[in-house]
Amino acid sequence: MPVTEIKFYQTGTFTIGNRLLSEEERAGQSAANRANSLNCGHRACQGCGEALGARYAIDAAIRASKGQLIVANATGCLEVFSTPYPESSWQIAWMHSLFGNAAAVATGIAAAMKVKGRDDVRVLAQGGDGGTTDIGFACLSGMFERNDDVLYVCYDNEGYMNTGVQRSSATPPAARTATTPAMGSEPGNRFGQGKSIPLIAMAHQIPFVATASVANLRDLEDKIERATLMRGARYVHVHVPCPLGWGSEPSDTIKVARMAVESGLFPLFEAEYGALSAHTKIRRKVPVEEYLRLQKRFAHLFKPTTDVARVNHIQAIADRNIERFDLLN
Amino acid sequence: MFQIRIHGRGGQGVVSAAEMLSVAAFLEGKYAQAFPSFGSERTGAPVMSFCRIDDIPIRLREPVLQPDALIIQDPTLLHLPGLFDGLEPDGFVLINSSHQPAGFAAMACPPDHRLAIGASELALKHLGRPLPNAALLGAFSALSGVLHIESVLEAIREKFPGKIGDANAAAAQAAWQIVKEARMEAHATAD
Amino acid sequence: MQKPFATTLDPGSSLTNHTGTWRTERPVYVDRLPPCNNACAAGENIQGWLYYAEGGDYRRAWETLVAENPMPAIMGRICYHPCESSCNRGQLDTAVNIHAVERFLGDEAIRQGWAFKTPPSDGKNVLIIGSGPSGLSAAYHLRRLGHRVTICEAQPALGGMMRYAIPKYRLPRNILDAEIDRIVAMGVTIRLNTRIDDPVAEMKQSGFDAVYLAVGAQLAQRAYIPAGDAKRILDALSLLRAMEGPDPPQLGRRVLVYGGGNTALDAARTAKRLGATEAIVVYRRTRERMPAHDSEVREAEEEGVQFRWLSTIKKEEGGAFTVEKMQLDEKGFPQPTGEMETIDADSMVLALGQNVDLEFLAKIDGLGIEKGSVMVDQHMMTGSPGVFAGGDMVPSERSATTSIGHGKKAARNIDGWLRGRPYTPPARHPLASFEKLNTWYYSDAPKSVQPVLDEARRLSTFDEVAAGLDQSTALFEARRCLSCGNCFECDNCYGVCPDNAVIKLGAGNRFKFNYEYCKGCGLCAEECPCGAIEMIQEQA
Amino acid sequence: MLRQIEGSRAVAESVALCRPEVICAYPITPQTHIVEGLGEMVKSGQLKGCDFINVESEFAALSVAIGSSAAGARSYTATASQGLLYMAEAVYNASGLGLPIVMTIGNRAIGAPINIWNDHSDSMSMRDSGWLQLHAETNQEAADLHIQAFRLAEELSLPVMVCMDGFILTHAYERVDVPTQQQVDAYLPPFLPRQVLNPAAPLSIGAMVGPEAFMEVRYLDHCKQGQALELIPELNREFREIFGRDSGGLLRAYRAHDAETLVVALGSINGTIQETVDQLRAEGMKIGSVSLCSYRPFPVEALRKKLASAKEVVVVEKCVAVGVGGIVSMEVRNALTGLPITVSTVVAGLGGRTITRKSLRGVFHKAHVGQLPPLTFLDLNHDVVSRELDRQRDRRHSGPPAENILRDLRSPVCQ
Repeated sequence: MPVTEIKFYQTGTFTIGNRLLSEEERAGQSAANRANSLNCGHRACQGCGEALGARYAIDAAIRASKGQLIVANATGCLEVFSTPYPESSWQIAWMHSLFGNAAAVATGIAAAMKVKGRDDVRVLAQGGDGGTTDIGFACLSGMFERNDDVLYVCYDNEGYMNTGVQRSSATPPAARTATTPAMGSEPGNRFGQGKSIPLIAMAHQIPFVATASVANLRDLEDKIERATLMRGARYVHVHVPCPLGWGSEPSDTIKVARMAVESGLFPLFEAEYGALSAHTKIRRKVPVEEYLRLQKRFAHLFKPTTDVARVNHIQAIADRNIERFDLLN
Repeated sequence: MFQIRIHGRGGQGVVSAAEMLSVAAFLEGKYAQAFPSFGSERTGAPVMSFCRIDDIPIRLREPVLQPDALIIQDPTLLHLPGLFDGLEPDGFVLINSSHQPAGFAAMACPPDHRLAIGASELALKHLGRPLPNAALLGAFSALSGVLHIESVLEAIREKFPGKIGDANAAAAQAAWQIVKEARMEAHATAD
Repeated sequence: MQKPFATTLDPGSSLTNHTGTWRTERPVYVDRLPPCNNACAAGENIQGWLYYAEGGDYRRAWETLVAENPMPAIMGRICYHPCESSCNRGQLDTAVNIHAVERFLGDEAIRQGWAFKTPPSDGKNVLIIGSGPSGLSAAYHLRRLGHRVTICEAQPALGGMMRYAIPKYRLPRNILDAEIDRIVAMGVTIRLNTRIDDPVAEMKQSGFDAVYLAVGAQLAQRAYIPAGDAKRILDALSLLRAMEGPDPPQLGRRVLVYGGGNTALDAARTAKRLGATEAIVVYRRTRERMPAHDSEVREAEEEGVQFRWLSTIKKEEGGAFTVEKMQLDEKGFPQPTGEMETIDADSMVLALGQNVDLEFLAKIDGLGIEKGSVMVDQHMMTGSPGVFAGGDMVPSERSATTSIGHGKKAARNIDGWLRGRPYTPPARHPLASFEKLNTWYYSDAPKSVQPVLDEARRLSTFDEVAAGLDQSTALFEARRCLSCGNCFECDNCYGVCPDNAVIKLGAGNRFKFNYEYCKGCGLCAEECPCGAIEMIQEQA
Repeated sequence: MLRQIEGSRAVAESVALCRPEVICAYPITPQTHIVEGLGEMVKSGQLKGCDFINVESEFAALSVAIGSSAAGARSYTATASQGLLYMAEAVYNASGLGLPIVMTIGNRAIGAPINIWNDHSDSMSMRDSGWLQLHAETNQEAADLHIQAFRLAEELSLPVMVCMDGFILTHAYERVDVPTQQQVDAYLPPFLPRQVLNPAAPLSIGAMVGPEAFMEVRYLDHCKQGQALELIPELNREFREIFGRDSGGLLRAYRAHDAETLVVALGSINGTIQETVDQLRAEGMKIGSVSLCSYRPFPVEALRKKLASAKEVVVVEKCVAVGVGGIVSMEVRNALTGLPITVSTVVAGLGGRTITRKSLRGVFHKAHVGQLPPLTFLDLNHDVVSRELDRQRDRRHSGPPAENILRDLRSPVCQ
């Protein structure tokens, strides 16, 4: 009789948990007593990817640090929807200073903990793509270069959503924003722009760099947990769809993120000291079109007829990622 | 109040010279103030520094406009316009030069208030490098009598601890010696 | 610590902000009808018992299973499992091997000697005529409903077609007996070798309040074939029935089987096992149009059974059978070609189908009969009050599974009739179609195949052909279930809610929504793997 | 202990005595020597329990300090000129969050044109940022003010700028009595933050505050500055008791009792002014001066009392509100509201222009005889500016006039 080793085939490792899995096999978020560091009553939009990603990240950091966590937050949606006077949604030691200085503020907190001999306290800085890739970039790079004992988490929703959806250096090509309208000879955001902070972070040779997505919440959790316990400068870049800014259905937030990963447009990988150390295999490859069609910000690529050239251009970007990060193996 | 203006070139220790003078004065229980002519001048450019010495606290913050003494660290500066501006009639002029520069004799100040001394040569001899300022301070002490050579030497050693300090001190001591002896001759001949 | 006004806030204070007011749609947990359950003629709650099997709780799984069908070990073997044909997993990789798990549970119950509870007998008296799957099923369910049941069986042993038409190599008798005994043990009165000629009269005499007719269809369909030597010709039912007797019939070395149903194949495979070197199935149509189940045909072919398609047998003379070639007309009906040939054979088995024996119904007034079947209303009752009928006797697909379903349905209706509260079946949940699932979350896992007995032994013995699954494989199969339309507590809704508006109630208790904070984004519904969450409009 | 040292060194020494826990350093002339000195003390081990961080910009420097201060560490940084402007956003943030950071400003002009010399344009640009601003008259006072600043900042939970004139003080060698650790410890208790980031007692610091409460927040900030007005003289008294000398306070008057003409100024220029006052007094002029140590909070009452008896007040200030005139003067006028006193502004020493006794005598004389115009630019090269103005009248064009002026200065006409 052939005996197959019992795995959980019903859902494998793809769901958050399962009544039949042991604590260790389940995602931390499946625990009935999870921290809910970002708790009910916050004012994020329906289906907000950032709210979801932030709760996962901070809960994971809380778990890893056994509650000894201090968070510095850049200005942006996350900060605005979580702490409008008189209510805060944070259940942690949390501070917001400015748009561009979260990394530096975190450095200061880490320095204070160091001189006070509190090496049990872990310091985390978080911000959106605006506060990270643009206005906060100098402070971020400085923190990396000094290898300060800070974990920086960027929630990338590919634009300035808090101010009404303007273009950031993380906005993808062809995407329509308030400052890159879908008109003219090159509608939407121009091709050949933008920057990859993860790759730039790797160039700083810091101990740990990773990308994650709300499409793979267990992976996100795992990366944050591991990163939290490392020393020195660490960076995790989390892809968080914004239904408002992307023109996607609130209920599709995770689906959209999943398409980004499965198409190769948002590769999931890890790097240690500047060298790629791991990547997540694409499970069911999809053409970028499936991803693009879910979002109104790309509607102009398909109306009145499909702009084949530019869709192919985006497909080429995905294919390059797939090759570069070997995403099919 | 005794005011000194030092002229030199960036890199010759013009500023530290003024500072050492102020320290020497401080060591003698006097009040002193030293400060550079602020600027972004780089090595080689003409620069100034100032020093004030008094028995009461010094409040004045303007640059030295009527110096009681001029220390010129480099003979090539002699042609600099305004070099002697504001020099008090009975002021002192000390110049780093192994020979009497042209027109030196014609200066307004009393003959025994002006002196040329090969400070760079002395520096070369004692430090191995042509840094004239310490030697000039020794000479200044002998020339003006405003500061005791002991306090000048101590100030030099405070500024440059260890070997370099000793070498500089030696150069200063030597310069002081030379000037003293020259002065004695002068008196001798005068008598 | 005196904290600054306004710029510094207390932690978690946003709980006072009830974002539920943002909602225009609300998520609700639902249970949908899994396609397997929907397809099961016996009305099994397949997803329901797989749910417990997944967790390795085989006892509870078995109990859930037998709540609908008392004979899982038998059904796991002989049912043609339409559940698997409709399994959503089939569209993902391969259908869950449901029948194998069912059989595993049935066998496990026998191994462990799990018994049915013996309910009180405070109800009425019900007579059941026939102890086939339908009769046994009815008896079981009526007992559960508290009625006193008597089964009258014409044959010397219980089981009907399961015993007299299904060969041992498909259904070992120890299994058959074990599951029948377990039903009988509930306190069912058995009268073997008892043929009832007038059911209504019997009711009156023996004081039965209702009768369930479940004699099946066991008259072999005859066809006029001129034959020199009549004893060379016998029908499949007699052959298969004889296999249960002391001396199996002699068929000779070359055997023809005439017909295209499962019975024909059973006959051919039996002939092989009886020593025939050649067993040839003669059928007037093509394989595609054969009523027999494909799996049966495959196994028969494996065992060397030969086929003569598009052929009819005209006559027999001294061991020579005349066969006429047929061809299908545009409607797909076989038409004679006049082209003849002869095949020599030692015997021929007729397997042309079965008819219901209607004689003993003649005296029942009001009982309607059409096309050889007994007519019943939606309550399974014939035109004669208190007289119910089911199984192969009534118009419907003729299979053991259907019969078991009829037995249950009849039992519930009989109960309703006896208690004067006509039975109304519970409303069916909407179907959990494949589109309702989010299959991303199911990891790929092709089905595990049951090991099969090797050829040699298959041909020489009546040992069971297909073996069962061992525990780990059964668990593996159970866990391949997608739990279509029914929450299996994967924690997805709890995990993906951006507003922490899902409350986890703990293992087995599922979840509930916290509508004070739920903004109605619908992420939970979208990311529920099994489609157990529905978004509904908020009422104004 | 008495020492003849550079002002920057004196400040570094006294900051070190305050036991700072986090120091952020970014170089900008003329503040640089201070952080260099502190960096050396941390490396050498002379300053223990302190993290010295070389940051990538002034914006980061103050941001790091904001983080460390919020986490309960005594935090210090120093900057000047463009650097202060570059960190402007963080400057407002630190005070808004009530973080008791102490920052030295080596006062310097702001470009364009780029200029590294001393005036007060930089700290003046932050005068409304909610920070306290103390101006040092001498290096002794600069050193002493830092010790008082930490005490003041931490008692009020407000950040403090200690302003000292770039070069004039930072680079000047003077006699300074560097306090002992015992004295400083006796005066400055360990930092007990009003609020702190602590995982054991979580708080959300830095909330977004809407129209319903923002006004109240600002009003409370305003009240805090009022509290500082009372606290500063107290701290000054305490300081005298422990250190035996007078440093800081709201303001200091010099020969003002019977003065008809009173000069008001910030920082080191007061020394030169006092010298000038002595000369003029010797010549019989009834003149005195007032040195403003606390510019934020602005000591309206105390100043009004000091100036009340004067006929005319001359404000000598190293900054200008372009298009308006004096900055300090406006506030002095405000302090003297209702009094029959003429207040005239003398903008002096911009971009490091030397302020001499000679020039001051001139304006003070004019003031005394009532001939000083409301606004004077001391030692302005009128010839140059009038030529440039003529040029501009002929041909309007944009762009910096600096080149033209430099050309004129070189041209013989103006020499």
